[in-house]
Amino acid sequence: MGFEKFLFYVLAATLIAAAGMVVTRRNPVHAVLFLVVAFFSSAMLWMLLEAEFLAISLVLVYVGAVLVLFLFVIMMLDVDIATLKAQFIRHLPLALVVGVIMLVEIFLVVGPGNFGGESFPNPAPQGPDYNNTRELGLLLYSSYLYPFEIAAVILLVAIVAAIRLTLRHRPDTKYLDPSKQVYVRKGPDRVQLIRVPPEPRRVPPTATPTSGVEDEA
Amino acid sequence: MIELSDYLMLGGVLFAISVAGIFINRKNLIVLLMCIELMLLAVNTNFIAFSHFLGDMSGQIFVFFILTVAAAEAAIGLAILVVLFRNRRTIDVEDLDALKG
Amino acid sequence: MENIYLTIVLAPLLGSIVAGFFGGRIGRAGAHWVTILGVGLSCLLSLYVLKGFVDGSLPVFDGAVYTWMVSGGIQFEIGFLVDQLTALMMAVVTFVSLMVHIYTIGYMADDEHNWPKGSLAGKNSYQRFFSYISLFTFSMLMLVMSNNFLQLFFGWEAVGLVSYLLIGFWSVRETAIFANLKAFLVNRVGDFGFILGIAAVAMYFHSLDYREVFALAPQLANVQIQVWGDTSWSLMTTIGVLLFIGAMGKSAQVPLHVWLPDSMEGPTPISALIHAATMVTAGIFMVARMSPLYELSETALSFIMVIGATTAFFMGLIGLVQNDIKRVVAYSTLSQLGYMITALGASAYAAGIFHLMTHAFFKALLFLAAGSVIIAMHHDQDIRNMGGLRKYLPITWITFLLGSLALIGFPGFSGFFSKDAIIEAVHLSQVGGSGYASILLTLGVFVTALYSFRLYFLVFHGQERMDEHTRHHLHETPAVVWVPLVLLAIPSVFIGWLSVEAVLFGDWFKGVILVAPHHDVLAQMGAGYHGQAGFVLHGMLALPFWLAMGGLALAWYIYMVNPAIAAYLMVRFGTLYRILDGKYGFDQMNMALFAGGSRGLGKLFWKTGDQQLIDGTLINGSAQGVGWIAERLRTIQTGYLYHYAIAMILGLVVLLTVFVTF
Amino acid sequence: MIELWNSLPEVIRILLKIVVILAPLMGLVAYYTLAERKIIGYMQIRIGPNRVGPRGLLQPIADAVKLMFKEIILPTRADKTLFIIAPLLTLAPALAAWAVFPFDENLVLADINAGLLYILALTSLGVYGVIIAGWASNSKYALLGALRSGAQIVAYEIAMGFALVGVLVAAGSLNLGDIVRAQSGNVFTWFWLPLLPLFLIYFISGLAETNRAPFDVAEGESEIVAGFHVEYSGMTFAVFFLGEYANMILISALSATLFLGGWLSPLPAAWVEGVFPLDSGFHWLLLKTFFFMFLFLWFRATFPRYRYDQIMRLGWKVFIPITIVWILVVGLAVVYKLPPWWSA
Repeated sequence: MGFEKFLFYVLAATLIAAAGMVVTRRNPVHAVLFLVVAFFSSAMLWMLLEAEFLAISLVLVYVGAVLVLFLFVIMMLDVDIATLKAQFIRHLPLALVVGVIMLVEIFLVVGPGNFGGESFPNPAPQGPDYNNTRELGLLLYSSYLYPFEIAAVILLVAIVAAIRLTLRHRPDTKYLDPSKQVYVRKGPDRVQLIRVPPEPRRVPPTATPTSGVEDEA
Repeated sequence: MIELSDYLMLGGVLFAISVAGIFINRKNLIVLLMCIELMLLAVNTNFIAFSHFLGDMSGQIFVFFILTVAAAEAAIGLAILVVLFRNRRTIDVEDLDALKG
Repeated sequence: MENIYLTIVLAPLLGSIVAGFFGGRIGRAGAHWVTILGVGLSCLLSLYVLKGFVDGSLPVFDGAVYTWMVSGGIQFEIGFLVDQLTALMMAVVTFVSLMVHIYTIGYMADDEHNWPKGSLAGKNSYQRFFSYISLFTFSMLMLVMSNNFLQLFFGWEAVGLVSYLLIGFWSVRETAIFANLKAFLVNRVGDFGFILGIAAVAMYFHSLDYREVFALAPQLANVQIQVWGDTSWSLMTTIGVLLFIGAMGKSAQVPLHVWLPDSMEGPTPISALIHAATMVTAGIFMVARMSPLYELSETALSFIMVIGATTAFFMGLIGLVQNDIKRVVAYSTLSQLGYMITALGASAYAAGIFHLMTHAFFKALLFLAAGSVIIAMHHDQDIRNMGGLRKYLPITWITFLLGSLALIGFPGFSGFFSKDAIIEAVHLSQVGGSGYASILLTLGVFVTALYSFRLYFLVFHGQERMDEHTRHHLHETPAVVWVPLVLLAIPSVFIGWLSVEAVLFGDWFKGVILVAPHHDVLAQMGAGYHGQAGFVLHGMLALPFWLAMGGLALAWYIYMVNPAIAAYLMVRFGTLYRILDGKYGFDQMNMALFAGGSRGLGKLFWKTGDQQLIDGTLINGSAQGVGWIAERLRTIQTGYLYHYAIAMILGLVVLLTVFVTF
Repeated sequence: MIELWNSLPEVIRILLKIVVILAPLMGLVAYYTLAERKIIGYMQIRIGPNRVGPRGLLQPIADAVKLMFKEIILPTRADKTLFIIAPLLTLAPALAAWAVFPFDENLVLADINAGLLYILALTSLGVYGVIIAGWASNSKYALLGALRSGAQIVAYEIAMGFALVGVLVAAGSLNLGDIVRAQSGNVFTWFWLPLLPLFLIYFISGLAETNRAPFDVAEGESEIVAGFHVEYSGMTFAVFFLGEYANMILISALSATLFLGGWLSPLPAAWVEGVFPLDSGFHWLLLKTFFFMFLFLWFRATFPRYRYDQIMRLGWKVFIPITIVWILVVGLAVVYKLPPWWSA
């Protein structure tokens, strides 16, 4: 058993364990953290497959951004975990049955019989001059230029959509506009002297207003 | 050496786990989203494995796009989740039956 | 010449337009002057044309004025065919129409009393009436002057339209509306056959032009067509019968006659114009015009003859029991139309047209005279309230008497020549059904005399049965009313004597009306013809004359000598009286069978078809069905995300299983 | 010596290399804290620590000993595991990033091609420590601080990433060594000049990433006590402290490498021939790094704290657009081979 194989098994075991924890943890924060672990081990597995760029991208994009977002949302939303825990066990048998059936079927399809070493021999390791990022980039900016542009647009749309969805203007929020502050000039803008006339003696409010129009605000 | 089928079976296990996860965590929308991310991870692993064993970069290109779209999906999904929670004070899937026929 | 013909047609149309659209501006006098001038011009020119044909100075004109469409190789044209037949018809139509126009000035003078105060429909009704009758003249001229089937059909329909407008002229009267609707609907039935006939012509002759169709007709004489299933029908018979069905509608033949008596709801001038002289003659004219086609089908002729004879006799019988002065005249019209149709069936087209002409004069005369009586009686039309009017309305009396004598065929009067010729021709005819027709026509003479003089005696002789107020105001009608009577009385008396030789036995219609040699009964009669006097003398020896005299005498006896016997007969022959009074139940049958049936059918379609089947089953049913299905399917739609997700996953598992297994 | 080295197993060799890198680093961190107190003290006309050892030089050791022996207090109902792990998560990426860092022409632990990407990925992980610490503390102040910090880090990470993209475009490589080599020439061929906006943004973003003043709202003492690590004490707090300063050093070193030519000498080679004992140029790198480290302290002493909304506004609405525009500028310059930087 070579070092690589050892690594593979360790990482695969970590990945599967982490995935199992993701789906079984009741605390979503824990689930996200285990998901981080899963992504990390995946990234390392991808590195074993000589896909460094995607491996690092996975960490950068998913672990660094998407999962932080998950954590954020979970923490911001005051989710009542107790109610979410209910009926957890009830569906476990069904989940196991479906999962196992699917697993068996997938194994039947992708098992060594079909995709074993005979049909798909290991390729020779790439030389030190091989640059995965460069190869990917060449392909991405030539053959897949249009899909790349479309993906960019999708991301843009996602940004706009997410901002628009969550943006809300609270009328009761007080905030300063820095750009206006910057333009404040010396003189009346800074200090304003207001002469407040002495208030007349207030008559205690009586009865209804004379006008029939009532201001509901 | 590690064979292609090893990676594929690993992906299969991951996929099956996430499917089971959807069954188990049917009430929690966030965990459902995470299960979907796991599924995509399984798929991506398969893609990269194929790419490696077939010596074809297209698989990695696919993964690249899947990552892109999945990131967008996660962003919008979470945004929807936030809005949902803001409006209904819950993300319990069982309370979200506005689509009920 | 084309300009003259165009003027003849367009002058009444122009008058109609001016009177119709600008009636309010030009006033009553303007309206009747412009229309009378138009029709008068038309009449003068028609007489000029007729004179031209009489002295042989005018050739037959046949030409298109305007081609407005060419479709599928068939030309749709507006064109004129002016020959002797047309010239005769033009003269009759325009002359009678002119008389009616003049007469209308008097008859409609106080028309505003017939309308409710301030009603919109009554505004300018006088002008509108003139516009209508002028338009009617135009339509009739288009009909008779046409040189193709399409224009014929246009005139045909235009005449029907104007008759609808005129019958229902007093649109505030419910009976008038009912009558014009009835006329319109019954005419639709006939027109349906008519347009089918024209379609058959277009289909087999590939032309609508008279000349081309007639030229082609002999080649197609033996063509058999399949109209319905495997039964073979002769093309000519089919076309002939279909066209004749149109004529049955227009010329009010049994069983499509029911509209004519009811249409007496219209003002009397149009009764004279439409139902005596012009419109109803359109059918006669059409069959005569189509003689080259009819001569090729014995069956069609036979059919025509039977229908005509039936109408002639049985409609006359109804006239015996009517008490409305106009209805008696109307039934006599039906009867006389039957005579003409029968003549056509016997291939004696000339005789039919001849009777048409004479009848146009004396029947217009009778109608207008009846109108004069009605004016004098302050629009009371019931003859039981009349009597002894002779001394109050001397001119009306004498003209009415002359018209009645012409009608019953008193020797020497115009009706004598035409009717006698018809009876003789039918007697000689070999076409199937001629025996039946001959008997009925001969008996019809007696009936005609009886109802004519019943009417005459009841109106002008005997006791004065009107109330004191009416009697007090009785006086002769104004000149605009009686002058047309006199003008019509003159041809009623003399036209037969003057023209019988030329029209019946001469070659007036030679080349215009085509008669197969073995059908040519008039030629047989012509062999024994020796001048008018001989004809009269011969007629006085024949059975019809004595039957007419018998009828006259019987009428005199019953209504003058012994009035009680009328009441006795009414009781004695109660069943017969009821049958006649009920007009053989045609109206009831129509109401029950067609109107009721249509209503029933409509109700069936409405209630069962529309409400139950379409609305209920198809529309609401499908909606409910969808609703029902949705009601059950919606339970699947829980709205829970995880159910959908699970469904997707299960589907995936199933697909995988299928993939793995197979 | 060389033979002994080569005879060691691969794993041992790597471990040794790591130790060689990390041990000085830890020392640097320790004395960086002292330097901070001293420098800020002088800036504020006071002396700073001067009791422990000569001129207070032993102060960091005293602090370390004190913190090590302090009790670690676990808040009630805190998530114990995460509470302990969180500080480690802050420290670990800051240390791991050094793996691809080129100290001079040849001295680098792992010379991987995607080095820049790797660093970006690792620095983006720093946020986990903050967030988890805040959440696991089961404290409102901590959670608020964590959320502030998390949002801030994520926001500035984008600007930072874009700045790095600019560097990547300019150098045409993700390998840090190649990036330094691409700047060779003189002071003006270093990337700080053509990428001046990116350089400034990178360094300011670095300040924000490390939650340093003036971007220290996450631990703003006057508002939310101490932010995400309010509940930490003893060794756990010390690790946070280590992580923060290690991060500062990393940002400084990276700024020096990416924009100031790394180990490259600012002077013409002839002038400094034989002046420095080592030929590698490592001292130049060290000097440049110290410069940036000094800036960190200087800023802290000088600037008032930003308001939170101003921080977000600066990150999203100012830095990101500027970086995007400048990437375009750099791209055009590269394409059209703008001399003197891309003449060949």
